[in-house]
Amino acid sequence: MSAEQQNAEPQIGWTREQMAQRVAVDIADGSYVNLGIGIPELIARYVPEGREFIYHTENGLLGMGPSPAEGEGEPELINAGKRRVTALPGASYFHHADSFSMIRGGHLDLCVLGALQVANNGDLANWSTGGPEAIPAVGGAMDLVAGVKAIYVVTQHCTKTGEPKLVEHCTFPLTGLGIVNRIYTDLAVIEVTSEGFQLVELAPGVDFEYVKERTGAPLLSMSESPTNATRA
Amino acid sequence: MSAEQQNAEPQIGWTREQMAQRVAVDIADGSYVNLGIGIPELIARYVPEGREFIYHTENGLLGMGPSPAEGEGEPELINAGKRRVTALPGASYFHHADSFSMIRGGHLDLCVLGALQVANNGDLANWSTGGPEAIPAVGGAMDLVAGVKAIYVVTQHCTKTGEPKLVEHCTFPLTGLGIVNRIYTDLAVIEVTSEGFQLVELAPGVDFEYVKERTGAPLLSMSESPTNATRA
Amino acid sequence: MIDKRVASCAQALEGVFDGATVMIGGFGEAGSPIELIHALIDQGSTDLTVVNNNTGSGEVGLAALIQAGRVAKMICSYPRTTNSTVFPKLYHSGKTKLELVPQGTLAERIRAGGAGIPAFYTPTSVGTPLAEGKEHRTIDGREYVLEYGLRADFALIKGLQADRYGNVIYNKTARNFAPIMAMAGKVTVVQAAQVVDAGEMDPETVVTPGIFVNRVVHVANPAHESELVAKGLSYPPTEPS
Amino acid sequence: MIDKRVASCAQALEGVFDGATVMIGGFGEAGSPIELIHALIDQGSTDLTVVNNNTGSGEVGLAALIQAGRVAKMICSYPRTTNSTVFPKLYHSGKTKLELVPQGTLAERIRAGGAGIPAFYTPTSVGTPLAEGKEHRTIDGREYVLEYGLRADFALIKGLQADRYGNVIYNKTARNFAPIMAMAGKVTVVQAAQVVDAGEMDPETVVTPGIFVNRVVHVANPAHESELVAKGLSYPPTEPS
Repeated sequence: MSAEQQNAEPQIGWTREQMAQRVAVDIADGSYVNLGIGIPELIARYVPEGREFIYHTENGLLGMGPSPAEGEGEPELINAGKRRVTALPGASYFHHADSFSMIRGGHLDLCVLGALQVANNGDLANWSTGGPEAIPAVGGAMDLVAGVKAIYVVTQHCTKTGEPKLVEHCTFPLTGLGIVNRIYTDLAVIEVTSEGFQLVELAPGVDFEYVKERTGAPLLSMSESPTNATRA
Repeated sequence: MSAEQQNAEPQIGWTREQMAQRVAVDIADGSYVNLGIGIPELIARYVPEGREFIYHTENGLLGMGPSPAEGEGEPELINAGKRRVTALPGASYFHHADSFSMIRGGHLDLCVLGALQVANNGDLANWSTGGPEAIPAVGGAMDLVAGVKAIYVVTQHCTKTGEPKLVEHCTFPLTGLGIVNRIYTDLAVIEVTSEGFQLVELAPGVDFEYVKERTGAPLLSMSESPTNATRA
Repeated sequence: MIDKRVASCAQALEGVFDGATVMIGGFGEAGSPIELIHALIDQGSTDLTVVNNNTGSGEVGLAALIQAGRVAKMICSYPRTTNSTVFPKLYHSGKTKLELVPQGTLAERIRAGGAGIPAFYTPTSVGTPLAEGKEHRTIDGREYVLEYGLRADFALIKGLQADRYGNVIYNKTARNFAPIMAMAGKVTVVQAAQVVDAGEMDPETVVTPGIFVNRVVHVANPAHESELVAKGLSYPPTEPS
Repeated sequence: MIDKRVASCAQALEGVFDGATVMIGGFGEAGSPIELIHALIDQGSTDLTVVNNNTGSGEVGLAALIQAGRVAKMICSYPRTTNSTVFPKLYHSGKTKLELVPQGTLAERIRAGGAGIPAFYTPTSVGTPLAEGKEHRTIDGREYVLEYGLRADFALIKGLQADRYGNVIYNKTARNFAPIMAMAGKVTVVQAAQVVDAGEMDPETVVTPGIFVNRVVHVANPAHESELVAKGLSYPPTEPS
């Protein structure tokens, strides 16, 4: 699909906010959650009625609350994206080694990250395009995917130029091997199973063929659900 | 020397309190110090005028103060010997992994321990007689000798049965290899040098030959000071 | 709403199984969760591997658990304490095994287990019998031994104060192993003398963040082991005849 | 009497030498000891290896130190931040080298350095380019890489409050790397907004015990990097023409 086609298409599927909201629906009550930068940050706005999530930010805060009003807040109360946040009642501060002990030690239930590419074996590439001019920067992404119990990816289904981000093999440098459990895109919710990508839900107005065309690896339809479904 | 001879001898040399006081004289102002159980514990009573030492107890307190009066104190404010202590202004509490990070990480200046045997290469045995009926118990001794910058031993020169505790080779199970810097006994102060035991000071009324007879390895007199004196 | 509080010590121990590894906080009596240990005796599971720095004293708390024949193996650094009479008997009879670990290595192994570090090198014990059979490695000219992280099925600890999120602060040297055991326990149970509302603790002074804690039980006036021992008590209490 | 207080940032940096490894606290601007960094620029030592999570922003603080050509190598996890324009130039010109380390591995390496742990295994980065050339090991069926402890000749950190013993507490998420860098620095220097009398801090709430700190300097009103950057300031200040 060329960039022109992409531009010509009407806006269909979920918006960024709807994608975030859709992810939130799948988070169990009482979960300890780390949200990556970008669309994942929006998830905090959509806690379903009757549930309580505790947000961890790897720079040293458990019990992170919403962003303060523009121009408010404190320069020393920030999240991993270096934006100002608040702390909720019951919060705690800790140093980086303790924070990553939470991550690496398997104490977080869920991490939601953005992606450059996800392979149908669960490999994730989200930190570098590998270009010679790029300054490599990894932050905590490799620690998160190595340690957190479940990894969800939320991303546009295709790149701005219309290339699929869900692929057979990642061509960008990897963040982790076989660690993605679910993918939420503007077009669909897709589970990464032992048999590859498995459609879970379509965005309103989107059909299976439309998603399949824009996916760079085989996509199982909802009726093709393998017996050995969910990874991890 | 037999037990009978030992018993027949008049009390000469330093008392336990004097040994402790003698050690304290050699501790530099501002030192961070860990004191073992027994005679080492007495050292805290003898801080020389104009100096300040900070005592660390490996169960989680820096800035340990003197014992409270008999029957006073709290069951949850104790030292490594499980005796009640106090905390001085400027003290801090921490968990065991942090406490042993101080020890293993080389942050303490000095540890003073008791001994079963010290060899003239600096090997120390102080945790087990290796007997089949003994319950082995090591506590923090191996961590202390592996991590603290200087290790002093304070001990009676001989066992109750008159056997030398300063030896060529330790026969009891080792606590650490080549880690003792100085030995303070009831009879003398002895440095462990690259050439072996080196007399530094005699207790009042004790002469070199008397100490030498009761030492299970060659002992250099004060005039034989090697060029390459102090270990570590 | 997240609420980790449970109504009783018995409820706090639900799911402890025969053969479980149980970390028990405390250094001597300081920090010993004695009410949880007694509830564990009542609960009945056996063949336990217990991780604690010591082996208890008298016939209460950890010593009573050992005396009841429920501990197949102790992992500890100092099983020989004043008034520790129970463990020697079971050790010599071969009923309770012992894995002796230097105190700092024990602490670091527990912390590593909780931090997702499977193994690390340490200088402690090199050249001693406790390093025998362990993998050695020279790094920058110094010799080290390889030690492995320790985890537990349950960790039982004592706090001064806790809230419904499981945040905990401790009392003085009773802190000792509790924060690292809280990290290493798959299910971490805290008995706290005070249970406060969420937000009452200053986020700067929380020692154990709630993420490491699964259950909180209020034990308003915890017993002190030394006082029970001084009174000659045992657990379970002897029936008056 | 133990008194670690020194009169000025310049005095606090005595002994920093060409080629030194310097850990600098902070995650972005939170916890950045900006006055100490500026004093380091004035102090003049060069060919430094700097350990920090980022590479600074604008032309003040860490970015100014890099811009002054004094940093031979950065060890960091995320050298690409908003307003981080200085580092990319020096990196592309080859003047400043980069050792990229995952954030949690960086934290654990620093903590290990301070704790006397020379090396440890971690699952982080397995299967990625950052694990290439590193020793791998399978433990209980999972693959890990070996990482080494990091120490520094100097650690420069920012606290909220300190006393003459070097005890430190921090402000919110400004805590980040400071407590572990304090452990890993051979000489650890703290700038604190408040310097209080010994005994004013609650021993239960001290985050960095004084044993890890060598020098304390009072910086009453520390600047915030983002405010300096917003004003378009640089360090050293440009002379008015």
